[in-house]
Amino acid sequence: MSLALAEGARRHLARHSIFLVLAVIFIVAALSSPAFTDPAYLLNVLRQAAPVGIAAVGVTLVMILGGVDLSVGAVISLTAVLAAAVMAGEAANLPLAIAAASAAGLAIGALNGALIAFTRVSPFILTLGMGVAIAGLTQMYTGGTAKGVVSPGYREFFNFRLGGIAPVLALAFLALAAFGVLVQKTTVFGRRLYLVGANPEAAMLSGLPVRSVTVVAYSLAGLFGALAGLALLARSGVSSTVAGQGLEFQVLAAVVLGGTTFEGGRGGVAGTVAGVLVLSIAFNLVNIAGLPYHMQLTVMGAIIIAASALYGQMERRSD
Amino acid sequence: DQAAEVKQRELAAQIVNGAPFKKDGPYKIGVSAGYLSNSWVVFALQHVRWEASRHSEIEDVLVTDAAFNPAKQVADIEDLLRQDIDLLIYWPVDDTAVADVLKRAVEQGVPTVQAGGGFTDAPGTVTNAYISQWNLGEMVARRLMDDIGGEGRIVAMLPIAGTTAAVDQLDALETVLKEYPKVELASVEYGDWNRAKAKQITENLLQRFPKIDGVFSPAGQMSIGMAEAFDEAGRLSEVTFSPGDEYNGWMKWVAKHKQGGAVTFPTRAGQVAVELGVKLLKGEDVVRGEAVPSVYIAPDAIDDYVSPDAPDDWWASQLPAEFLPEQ
Amino acid sequence: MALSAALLRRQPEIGGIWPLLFLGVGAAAILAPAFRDPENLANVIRQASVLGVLAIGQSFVLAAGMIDLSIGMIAGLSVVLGCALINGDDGKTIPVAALMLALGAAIGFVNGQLVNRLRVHPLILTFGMLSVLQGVIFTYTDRSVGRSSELLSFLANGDVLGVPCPAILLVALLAISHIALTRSRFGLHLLAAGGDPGNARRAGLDVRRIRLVVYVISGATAALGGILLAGRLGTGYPLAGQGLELDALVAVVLGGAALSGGRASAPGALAGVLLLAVLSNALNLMGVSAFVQMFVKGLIVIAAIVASQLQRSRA
Amino acid sequence: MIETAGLTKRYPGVTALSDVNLAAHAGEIHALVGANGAGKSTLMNVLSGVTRPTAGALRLDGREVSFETPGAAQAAGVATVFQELSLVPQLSVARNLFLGREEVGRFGLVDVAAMERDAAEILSRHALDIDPAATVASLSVARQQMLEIARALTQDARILILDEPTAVLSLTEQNALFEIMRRLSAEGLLILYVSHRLDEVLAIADRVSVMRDGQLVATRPAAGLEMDELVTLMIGRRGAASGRAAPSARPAPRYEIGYETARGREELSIGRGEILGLAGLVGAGRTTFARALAGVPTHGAKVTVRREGRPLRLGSPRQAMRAGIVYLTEDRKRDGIFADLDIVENAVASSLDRFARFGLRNPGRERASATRILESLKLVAGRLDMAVARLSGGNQQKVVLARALLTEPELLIVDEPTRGVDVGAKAEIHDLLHTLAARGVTILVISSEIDEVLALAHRVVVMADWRFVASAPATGMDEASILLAASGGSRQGEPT
Ligand SMILES: Nc1ncnc2c1ncn2[C@@H]1O[C@H](COP(=O)(O)OP(=O)(O)OP(=O)(O)O)[C@@H](O)[C@H]1O
Ligand SMILES: Nc1ncnc2c1ncn2[C@@H]1O[C@H](COP(=O)(O)OP(=O)(O)OP(=O)(O)O)[C@@H](O)[C@H]1O
Ligand SMILES: [Mg+2]
Ligand SMILES: [Mg+2]
Repeated sequence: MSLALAEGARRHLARHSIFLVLAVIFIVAALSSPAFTDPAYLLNVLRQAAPVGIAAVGVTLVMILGGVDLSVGAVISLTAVLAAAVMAGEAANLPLAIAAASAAGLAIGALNGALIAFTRVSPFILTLGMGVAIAGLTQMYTGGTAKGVVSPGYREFFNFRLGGIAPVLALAFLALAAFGVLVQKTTVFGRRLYLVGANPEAAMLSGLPVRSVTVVAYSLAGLFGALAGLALLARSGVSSTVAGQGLEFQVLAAVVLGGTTFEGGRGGVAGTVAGVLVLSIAFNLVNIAGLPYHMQLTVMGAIIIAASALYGQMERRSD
Repeated sequence: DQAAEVKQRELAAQIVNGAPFKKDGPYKIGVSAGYLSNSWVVFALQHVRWEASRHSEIEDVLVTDAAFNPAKQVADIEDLLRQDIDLLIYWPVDDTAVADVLKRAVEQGVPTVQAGGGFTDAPGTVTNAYISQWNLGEMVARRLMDDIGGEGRIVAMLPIAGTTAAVDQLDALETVLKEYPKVELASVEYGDWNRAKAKQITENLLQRFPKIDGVFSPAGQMSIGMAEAFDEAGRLSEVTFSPGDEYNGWMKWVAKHKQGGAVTFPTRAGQVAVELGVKLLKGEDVVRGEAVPSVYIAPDAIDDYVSPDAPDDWWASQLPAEFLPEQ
Repeated sequence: MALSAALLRRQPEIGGIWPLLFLGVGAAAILAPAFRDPENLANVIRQASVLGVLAIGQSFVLAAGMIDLSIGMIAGLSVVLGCALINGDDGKTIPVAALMLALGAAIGFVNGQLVNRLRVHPLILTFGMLSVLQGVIFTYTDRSVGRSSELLSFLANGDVLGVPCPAILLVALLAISHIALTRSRFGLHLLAAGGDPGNARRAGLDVRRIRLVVYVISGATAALGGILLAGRLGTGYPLAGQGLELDALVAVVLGGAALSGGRASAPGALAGVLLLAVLSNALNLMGVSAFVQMFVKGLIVIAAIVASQLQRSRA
Repeated sequence: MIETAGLTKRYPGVTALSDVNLAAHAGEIHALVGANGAGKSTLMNVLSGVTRPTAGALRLDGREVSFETPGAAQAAGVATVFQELSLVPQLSVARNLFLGREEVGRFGLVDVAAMERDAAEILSRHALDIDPAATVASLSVARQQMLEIARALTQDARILILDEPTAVLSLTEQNALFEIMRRLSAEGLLILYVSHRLDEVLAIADRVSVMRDGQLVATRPAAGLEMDELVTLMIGRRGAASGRAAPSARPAPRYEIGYETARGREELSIGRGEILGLAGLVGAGRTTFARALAGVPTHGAKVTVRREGRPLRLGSPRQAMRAGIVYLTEDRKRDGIFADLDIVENAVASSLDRFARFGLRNPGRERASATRILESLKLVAGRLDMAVARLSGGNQQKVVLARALLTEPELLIVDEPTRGVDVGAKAEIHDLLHTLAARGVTILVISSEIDEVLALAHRVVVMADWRFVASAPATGMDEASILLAASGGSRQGEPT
């Protein structure tokens, strides 16, 4: 019995080792710079992480399913530009802009999902190609200069600090993450994600609606990509047609660090949020420590490898 | 440095004989862009198109985009040459990486004009419509030194590491700093021309340094991200911004805060490049490099340049309406 | 023609890319007359050569069920270091090239060891390695350094009796790789280990060693690609290798490889590379706007992958 | 010639082997029996180098050896057919057959032609009609199993380990296998043979070792050993043999099934509460039929079903399940269990909707229902939040059954329901199927064990070459008549 208990605890720990990593990196950070003990700064880190973090919530869902979404960077770029263009500097256009961006993200996600569900292509290559196509589409739409003027009030609202410390954007990120956790934990859809991810064949034979689960999951990833685009717009305005370029890899790294595997059937949104924070703190840490730019890349790479290695070791112990 | 700058001016003044390139029209112009996903480049390209439209003997402008990939740019130029272009205008991802293929172009009798980058005297580049990143960096640095009174702690924000722009700007800054021993260059950062990234880096700089007196940031696109970070930290008043460029978003900021100003990074370079190229095709002599001068726009004068209703990602220019990119 | 027909017959499962490639070449020849020019075709091959070498290396990795995202940066490192060390000196070219190959192989060895020991998903591991190497390159230099040599430039751009040198190199590499993948014991073991590692192990194969060798091959071919790239660029540009890994991956998968392992084909991978190169070349020749090109490239990747998948599931 | 001394293997939470001392000699067929989870496969895995023991020693011919990898064990002359299929599906038959020992020709290249030629020869020697160039993935499970055995036989081994090789084999193949085993042992090979089919074991083995809870409880000569005694040794109490199905009057047809294949159109009807046994040789097409019936999109097979005259839509397993038709797979590992997920999650997978409101789950009700049904199935598991992969085969089967039962099926199709399941669990599963039938559930049983079909079914239909070739009440059939129909393919008996 005691053995079983110890085993349970160890498994639990293994599943959540990212939180351990987060704690360690946080302690290191706090020791090396007092900034990390300042709540306002920490909430700011959260705000910085919002675009990547929000996108990562959506990508987590498709990765639980055993898929992946590499088009999310392009979706972020497209929706940020699209939203700004629809806003056209008028507050009255805000609802329309948000709706247009969300619809675009949703549509792209649904297209990804439908292609994957009905033809069973490799999601990795498909969404990679989709990313290229969407990036091209964005450039065609904008002609290379980011159109649009952000509505007055939009950025002010998201960057306003409640109580002087908590930026609305950071809170919005937390709210969306919480929504992701709820979807994953409490809905039938969430449970089906795990089942399909764990064994698609068995899921099909068990009468699960594998295809619609797939389409919905990718649509959500697209929608969260669009929300990430809106978050990016809130954080830094529209200044380029390629603002989201390369973010898909940060997203991917965060999700995997968070314990969601490529094989599917495991992990979850909470871990992803921790993964996002680990990467974010690591980046800020090397930055604050004043390491030259090049060292930052090296250190980031090493952290990614080391954290996932730790994860792998804990897993091995537990089985 | 200074000496190199002088030498460069001498080289640029050399005369190139246009006779070997003389050709009858109509002309086909090839443009090899090192990258197009950038509004400055788009405006420069529109200047190329505008100028081309004013020469009836130019019948076609072909454009390729290397998307920051120097190997693709080599391929693009090869492809353009295969289409029997009469003139090649380019801006490089990396000068040295395209030197070889440009030499091949010249050997085939196609004159090559570098547009908007720094001056180069590589044999493959017949003439330059150049903007000296070094000069610009120097102007920006000197303005900043004046504005902060020649002492204090500054940080520098540069574009993508390794690009000519980043290399020359840093070099110019360091040269100027030699004259100001009381100025400490506390940190050099690379914000990749990315506003969000510049902002995040600045947020960390703000944590690192309790006081920052000046910001060296010649690219307005990143300057705004930095300014926002200072503003949100409530530390805008402690810092002095260097001039940025005539990026509209930055000029809006300058107009509002009445500081910083701009040292132009003229998109007109594209137009000058076409002028030079057409002269060569007509057999006329040109100089080896025609500088497209950067001018300083003081904060007070910014209102003449800024377009308050246009997007941030926009450039002050004299382009006629039909050649302006769609808003 | 005869060669690919023979390939089609032998390996029906990789059939998808060939019709597409023929279609692409045919369409290019009709829509862009300049495409047919032999000199242009030689260009296409030169343009495809670097990616071709990397893609062939990546086929081995995918066959073994692994993935290597660090190849772009390994190539980049070999461009930068190679040019810096050669610096225009023909005499140094061969020893430095050999050194770069060894360096690439060594990085691959590290990748392989880490994959075997750390239990990190290879995608994440090599993604981390990509970042580490990028940092290393930038620490070494943040601007273009050195020069390639005449010899290297000849290797990348020259031709022998009208045949582009890179074409000769590619064909040789392809022949070796194809035989290694399909006819050698190692190749069979590779496919087995990629198809089902547990069962391959139970069948007595040393899966760890196979993985190690695969990463060494991948690292060495990436370095070789880098040497070619140095010849094409003429200088050590620090970002030269960026993004090559994804293009190589796309090409290999278009060529019929499965990301889940156990299936890969070197000729298919090369065909995938050629398809991408023909596409880019033809669209350039047709004067299609750069933005539209990007869109079309994305669409073609999607269409190709979906088509080959449909074909496979029907078979 | 092989001996283990104090062999112990601990996994977190389980001791799979505890202080096992086994001795087996050259030239004997040594059977190993025990309930699910007794540790048989673990022991075999240690002997074949797949698993390393926590403690204890392994001696071969008196010399201590330790196999770090399966390769090392093979080099020492141990060939193994694992319980789980261990072929590489993407590769051809010939390549699998010679994996790791390829024939090398000129320039060190693999001589594919020679390999295919030799493979064809080996296959025909074992009377296996398989194309050496075909990919393994295209073979049925039984053929794959035979291929594995053939592969082990080509290894010139001194010790041959067979871990439940007959679980998926039909009678003819079994007999062929036993033939081979006898020959090899006569040639001096040691054969270690794991099986749940005790009658088989008693028929073929020289000695029998019995395992229980990780311990080796007895080793006896097979001659003179009684079945009852063996069962008692295995499960620590006397086992209850499952009775034959009560013959009952044939109920009115409830399901009328049409089955169209390239061989033509076939018909079949089943009544409410009837247990229909589907017998046939390997590859007869039973699984294909069953899957098509359960809505799995299938190439070359089309099923139409009328329930009480009304046609059912069966476009997907989901639709079939809605119509009350549920299929339990023959290949648990591949498409039965969600290996990483826990027991409850596995059990409620098909019926999440039933417990949910507005798409929101009700974990309490899920757990309660799962627990209830798993208890009634007498599941043996430490905890319900344990990954299902860690259960023994029999208990995994119960979890998959629970999943089906929670959907409250009307027509339950069970394909090889007791494959790899020990005698105790087997009887329990049989009882359960009888109970369900008595409650009015219609049941279609596919089994390669003719005994099982006869024991369970009210009526038996024999399939051969994708057609239903015979049909009769179970009481009117015996092994011989089923085999005859299955191999002859001539139609007989009453209309199906
Ligand atoms: N890799 C593993 N991790 C944890 N537990 C394991 C592992 N492999 C086996 N076990 C456990 O060890 C015990 C013995 O399992 P084993 O597979 O040897 O049984 P078996 O006698 O072969 O059963 P069956 O007849 O069902 O095949 C079981 O309780 C099983 O759950
Ligand atoms: N109607 C059909 N149309 C086409 N192929 C069929 C059909 N029925 C069966 N087959 C083929 O015959 C082979 C054996 O079929 P299946 O697995 O259904 O047989 P089985 O009786 O269940 O045998 P096993 O004992 O191997 O499970 C399969 O590979 C399948 O492809
Ligand atoms: Mg077993
Ligand atoms: Mg079957």
